[in-house]
Amino acid sequence: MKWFISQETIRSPFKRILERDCGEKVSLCYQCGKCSAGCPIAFQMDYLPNQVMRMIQLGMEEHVLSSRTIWLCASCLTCSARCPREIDVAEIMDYLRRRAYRKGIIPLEETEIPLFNKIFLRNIELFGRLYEMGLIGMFNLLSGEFFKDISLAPKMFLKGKIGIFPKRPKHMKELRKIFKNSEKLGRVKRSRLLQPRLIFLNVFRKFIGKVERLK
Amino acid sequence: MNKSQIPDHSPQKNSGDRNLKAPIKDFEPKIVGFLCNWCSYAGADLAGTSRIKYPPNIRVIRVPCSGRVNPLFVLNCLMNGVDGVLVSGCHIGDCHYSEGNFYARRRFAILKRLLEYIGIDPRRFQMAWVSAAEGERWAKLVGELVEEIKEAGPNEHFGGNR
Amino acid sequence: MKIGVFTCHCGTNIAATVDVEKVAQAAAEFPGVTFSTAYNYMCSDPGQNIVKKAIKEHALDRVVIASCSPSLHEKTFRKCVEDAGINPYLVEMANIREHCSWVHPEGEQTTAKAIELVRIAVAKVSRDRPLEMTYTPIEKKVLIIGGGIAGIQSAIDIAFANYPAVIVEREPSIGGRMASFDKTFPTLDCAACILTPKMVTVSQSEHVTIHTYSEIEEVTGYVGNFTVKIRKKPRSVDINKCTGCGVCYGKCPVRVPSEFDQGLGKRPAIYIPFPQAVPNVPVIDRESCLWFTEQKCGICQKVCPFGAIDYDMEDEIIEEKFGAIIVATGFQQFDYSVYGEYGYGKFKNVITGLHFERMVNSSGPTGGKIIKPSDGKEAREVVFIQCIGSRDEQKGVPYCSRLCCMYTAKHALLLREHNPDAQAYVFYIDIRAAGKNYEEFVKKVQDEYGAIYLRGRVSRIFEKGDKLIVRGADTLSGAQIEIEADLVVMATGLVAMPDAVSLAQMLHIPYDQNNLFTEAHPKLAPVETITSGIFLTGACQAPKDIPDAVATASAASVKALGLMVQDKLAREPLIARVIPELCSGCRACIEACPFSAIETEEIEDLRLRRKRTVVKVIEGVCTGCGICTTACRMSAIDLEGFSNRQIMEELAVL
Amino acid sequence: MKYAYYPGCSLHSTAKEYDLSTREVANALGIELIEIPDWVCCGATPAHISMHLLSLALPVKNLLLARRIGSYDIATCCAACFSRLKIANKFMRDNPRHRAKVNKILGEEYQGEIKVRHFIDILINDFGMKNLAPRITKPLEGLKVACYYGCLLTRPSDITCLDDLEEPHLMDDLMRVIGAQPVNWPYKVECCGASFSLTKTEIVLKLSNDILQMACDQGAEAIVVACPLCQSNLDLRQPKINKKFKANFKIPIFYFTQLIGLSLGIEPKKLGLKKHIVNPLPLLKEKGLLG
Ligand SMILES: Cc1cc2nc3c(=O)[nH]c(=O)nc-3n(C[C@H](O)[C@H](O)[C@H](O)COP(=O)(O)OP(=O)(O)OC[C@H]3O[C@@H](n4cnc5c(N)ncnc54)[C@H](O)[C@@H]3O)c2cc1C
Ligand SMILES: Cc1cc2nc3c(=O)[nH]c(=O)nc-3n(C[C@H](O)[C@H](O)[C@H](O)COP(=O)(O)OP(=O)(O)OC[C@H]3O[C@@H](n4cnc5c(N)ncnc54)[C@H](O)[C@@H]3O)c2cc1C
Ligand code: SF4
Ligand code: SF4
Ligand code: SF4
Ligand code: SF4
Ligand code: SF4
Ligand code: SF4
Ligand code: SF4
Ligand code: SF4
Repeated sequence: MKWFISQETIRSPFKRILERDCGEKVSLCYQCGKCSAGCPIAFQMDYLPNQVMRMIQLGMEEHVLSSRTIWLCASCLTCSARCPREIDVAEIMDYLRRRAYRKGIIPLEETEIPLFNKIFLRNIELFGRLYEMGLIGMFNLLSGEFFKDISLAPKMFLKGKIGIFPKRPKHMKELRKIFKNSEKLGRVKRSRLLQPRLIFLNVFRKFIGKVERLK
Repeated sequence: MNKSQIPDHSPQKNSGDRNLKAPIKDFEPKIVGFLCNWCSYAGADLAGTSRIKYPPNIRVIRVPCSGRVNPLFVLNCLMNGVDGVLVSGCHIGDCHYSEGNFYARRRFAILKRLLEYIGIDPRRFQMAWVSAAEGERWAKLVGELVEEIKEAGPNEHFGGNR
Repeated sequence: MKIGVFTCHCGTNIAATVDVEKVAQAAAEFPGVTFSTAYNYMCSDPGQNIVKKAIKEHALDRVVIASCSPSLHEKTFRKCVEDAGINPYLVEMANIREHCSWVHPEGEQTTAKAIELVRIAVAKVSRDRPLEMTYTPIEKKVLIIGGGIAGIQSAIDIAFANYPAVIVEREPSIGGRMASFDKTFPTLDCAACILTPKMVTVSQSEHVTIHTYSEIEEVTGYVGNFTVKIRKKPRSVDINKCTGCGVCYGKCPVRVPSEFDQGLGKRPAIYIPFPQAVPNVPVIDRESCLWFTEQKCGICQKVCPFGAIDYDMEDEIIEEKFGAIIVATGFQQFDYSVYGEYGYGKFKNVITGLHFERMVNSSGPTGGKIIKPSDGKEAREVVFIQCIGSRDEQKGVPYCSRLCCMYTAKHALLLREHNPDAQAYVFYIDIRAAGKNYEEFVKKVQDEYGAIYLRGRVSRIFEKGDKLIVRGADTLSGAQIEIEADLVVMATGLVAMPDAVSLAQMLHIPYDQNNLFTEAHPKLAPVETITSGIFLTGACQAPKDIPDAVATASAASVKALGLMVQDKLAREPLIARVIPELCSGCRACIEACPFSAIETEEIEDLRLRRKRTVVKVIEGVCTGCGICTTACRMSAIDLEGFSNRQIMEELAVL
Repeated sequence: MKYAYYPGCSLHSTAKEYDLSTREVANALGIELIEIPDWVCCGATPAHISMHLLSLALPVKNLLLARRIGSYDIATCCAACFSRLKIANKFMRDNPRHRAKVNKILGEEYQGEIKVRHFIDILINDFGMKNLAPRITKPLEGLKVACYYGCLLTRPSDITCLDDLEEPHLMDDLMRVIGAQPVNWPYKVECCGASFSLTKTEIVLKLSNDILQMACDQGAEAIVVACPLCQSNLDLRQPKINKKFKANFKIPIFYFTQLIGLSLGIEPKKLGLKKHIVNPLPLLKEKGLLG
């Protein structure tokens, strides 16, 4: 893919805002590529981590936020641990995801991860602790992969590894308050869980995929 | 003790008409810095050559070595209403004259306690070690010093006879 | 008293933030000032002429120049007023550039500060006293610390001018790092072929004395008159009796890893580090010699045909006087074992540049074969990683080591020359080849010698079987790369010697945050230090390759010779002065003076009508630090140029 | 020796055997673990990649719950929980802005004073290897294990402060004490894909495959882990990996507590050894370590 980088892009405040909000000096990155060299997920990424850093330096907000890379990053911190300029690349990836969330930019191919995050958090909000059965069920339902891992379920169940019913701690009210307050103070709009666009995209994509394969 | 009691060094008559004190609100402290010629003065020069900005409240008196600074100079400043005094030399071990800053450190540690004892805000008298390579550090130091002295307010211990 | 004040615009350097005309006007009102003006460039010839003219026309007797830092132009203006007939010590500078215009924003406050700085300078100048230069003799001998290529070149240049030079080298032989190289970039001269003749020249020069296996113990004194204690470590071989026949080290039963060969080869306990060593006299390493560790053996003594072995030799301290000192202590390689991702220095087949130099040397421990140290087999796939420890704030030093790009290119080339089947992979971030014929050299390596240059830092190395897996990236193609290598060569950076700081403190020369010695000025005085009489050359000041090391060596010798050719040294009269009438003879100042520059003397006290002990300052020794002045309770000892009266006057007008 | 115990969600579900074996080992060694009453999920990765404050508030909530039962250090086993709790603690200690916000969310004052410890750390530094050695009744002689630390146990090193960043060795040390033979292998801190188990299964399969392959290549008969995510990626997904990469791995993935339990003579069943997908019992039997 070729791009044209305009002067406006370069002068956009993106880098400044990022450096302010996540406290990492992206300007220091000298593109040594050590982050990319060690990234375990790089083989699936559309841009290598060092390219993401570069695009931030050049103010290419849209490209960065709509990249798959930021969603695929596993937060393994290999990059941050080894960057010679002491840039916490993983933290920047986190920040970019949060920003993409807020702006509602999610690449078509990578809808599962945000969806999963949402379901996960919702799950905790409802049950206090992770209710795996609910999580997997909900995720499969909403991501359009209805039967994924279904074969594992009975095994897991028999081994006593997942319960059918959730176990809730006592103070659920307090917990919901924590969620509410965090949203308010962090000024994040947690959009509805069942964000129709996300779900539609996902199911649609999976469906197309199935049809393609049938051909 | 008034000025005339300090032997020999009686200054010429005060030439300015700066007796009006600035209102506390936008109080701009007057700070005197005694800087050794080899490290700190050169460090301050480097801050200049590197164009690092810092507040203009400091007046630098160049001395060959921090060990040259007589405690009387410091007292004299404070008595004349200077709001803060800094003595800065080479890092310990780096003295151009090998041990001048040792003397300074020892001497001014005592002076500092003495000043505290007679009720002078300890922020008003400070020591620092700034090398010729530390322009940035010098600028930062002055910035912090000015902030601290601002907090300490004008020096009125001796009637504030500026 | 007629004081003239001259304020400088310095182009816009001062005028941009300070209202220079206003400063000049304000200065005119200060007590004692009879003339005040401003000009664009005070230090220029026309600027100086303005000063001279004003002195004549207005009969000025003291001058204040409000411009840049006195460290830049104090000398200029001292000379300038002297030309106009005023004592040069009756001029003061107000530093309204470095301490004012450059560090504060444009505005009233900045101008106000400039005015105050001038007020302070006027106050000080009003208390200045005319002073005369003093003169001291010069010891016409130069000390050179470190016998690498830089130290050797300095010695040659000084000897060429027929002045004596003394090299003090810590190792048993001079030669430094260069002695261990095979070929040198960019011309690929054989290192021994160009270094050995130089080593021989110094060793044969009647003007050069070489103390190897020696260290500096103490340095006192000042320019022209340094007194230096040199510790000669016990070599255990009498250098005057030994002929270098080599019988002893052939017979020694001990074998330990050779430092010179970076541990790739072995040496006996009595050894010469390398065949061309100067002096060609062995040394006994007492830590591994059986005589010293277990009180047995003694073979070398028995076999030496000249009775040169002396087990009882002891440390010897010699004291000598020097007029100038050249510091040429070089560098050490960065220790890459801090990199956990590269195996903490534990992988046998990961080596450094100096290892490679020894390997590729046909007279080296592997006979010029590039092998895997783990099993001795020839290495085919060789990965070079640049910037190890350099440009890495996290684990190393922030600076670029400046020559590892070049020596890596050299290694890649030599690899192919020694083994045409081998393949070099070079991981780099940038290629810094800014030197004569350097870029061309790198081009040749990439083009003719087939080295593959990959742009990226390596993230991890691990062992798998007898291979090393190197994980890197090529940021230009945006790809990850994994290479199965036989050998990995780390282009480790150049860092300061471990004892650099203690040496600097002994010499009273400054060093930077990376412990490299600091020059007096990065552009205008790159081989001087702020301590007069002490000069820098070679890699102890900053990473330097051989051409730069040799160039700075000659530069430093010229500076040292500049002192040697003078009959006596003019010294600033800014030194301590005793007023005998006030001195009580308490000797507190003698205790305080770090330079032993004060001694007692008897004077005839006219008032008491009897003899009395007071002190006096030894002019040639006093450095003008002023430490004594604060020790004296009688204010009997004062410092010229920074006298109590001058400083009190400055404070009074604040 | 008393600790407030934070098991975390996984140890109550997919990693039940980790919980079981930890409690058994603690019990056998006289280390008292008091489960924090009504603990909640720490938010794991999804919280911190979507809502930063929440990712601090949830762990701190648990620390506060722990504070109510007394001033004990917190013991935790899950590497992810450990990392989240530690990071939250650091923010509460060093970052006044975040501290104020989180305290406001929770309506309680907390300054980051409670110490968070991993169970490995407790075993090695509080209990001590010297004290452990004499209690080993059934040394696991001849068992070659690859100790796999994963990402979150050592990184970021300035926060976890647990072990060496690139070449951790604490688990290896423990294994040596209990008689097993840790192999030297390079993938100790490689990533297994962690939380992508459900969402990006193909990534997990590839990375886990690499790890299994390397362990086998270096002669390991089993892998030892300290993180439920690692365990489930390597164990639960092993059949799928075999299918996808046409491999034939049958390598058991133990929690380090299970092996310590075995060496202390605790019954295999009590250690949850039957709960694995790749059945470890045949290997243990073959090595003569079961009876
Ligand atoms: C792997 C490698 C390859 C290189 N290849 C090339 C090349 O091909 N071409 C090129 O131009 N440059 C090359 N260089 C650079 C070259 O090594 C340096 O430019 C040169 O050695 C600098 O010389 P020097 O005299 O300053 O320091 P050194 O060679 O380090 O000599 C310093 C000497 O001082 C001694 N010493 C140190 N401290 C003390 C002390 N306190 N008291 C007494 N003695 C002391 C040391 O023992 C040493 O003998 C290479 C460098 C490396 C690391
Ligand atoms: C745009 C630019 C910016 C730079 N910035 C920096 C910087 O910031 N820092 C830095 O360190 N370096 C800088 N440099 C490099 C710097 O200019 C040179 O290092 C420096 O000028 C070299 O000095 P020189 O005396 O060798 O040559 P020159 O400055 O070129 O002086 C040579 C003199 O010789 C005279 N001359 C030539 N031929 C003859 C002849 N046949 N007979 C008589 N006289 C002759 C010329 O007229 C000239 O006056 C810069 C260079 C450029 C091009
Ligand atoms: S490792 Fe650091 S400096 Fe290097 S490319 Fe990545 S972010 Fe930039
Ligand atoms: S934290 Fe993300 S970007 Fe960094 S190495 Fe891990 S997966 Fe790659
Ligand atoms: S045998 Fe004697 S003369 Fe010969 S090299 Fe050895 S010490 Fe020197
Ligand atoms: S006495 Fe020492 S140096 Fe001499 S031969 Fe024996 S071991 Fe070697
Ligand atoms: S010279 Fe080259 S290899 Fe060495 S530090 Fe500089 S850029 Fe890196
Ligand atoms: S030619 Fe000049 S601009 Fe180009 S790399 Fe060299 S120094 Fe830099
Ligand atoms: S100024 Fe005083 S203390 Fe300093 S060297 Fe001279 S006599 Fe000694
Ligand atoms: S300290 Fe003062 S009084 Fe005492 S000997 Fe020295 S000059 Fe004389």
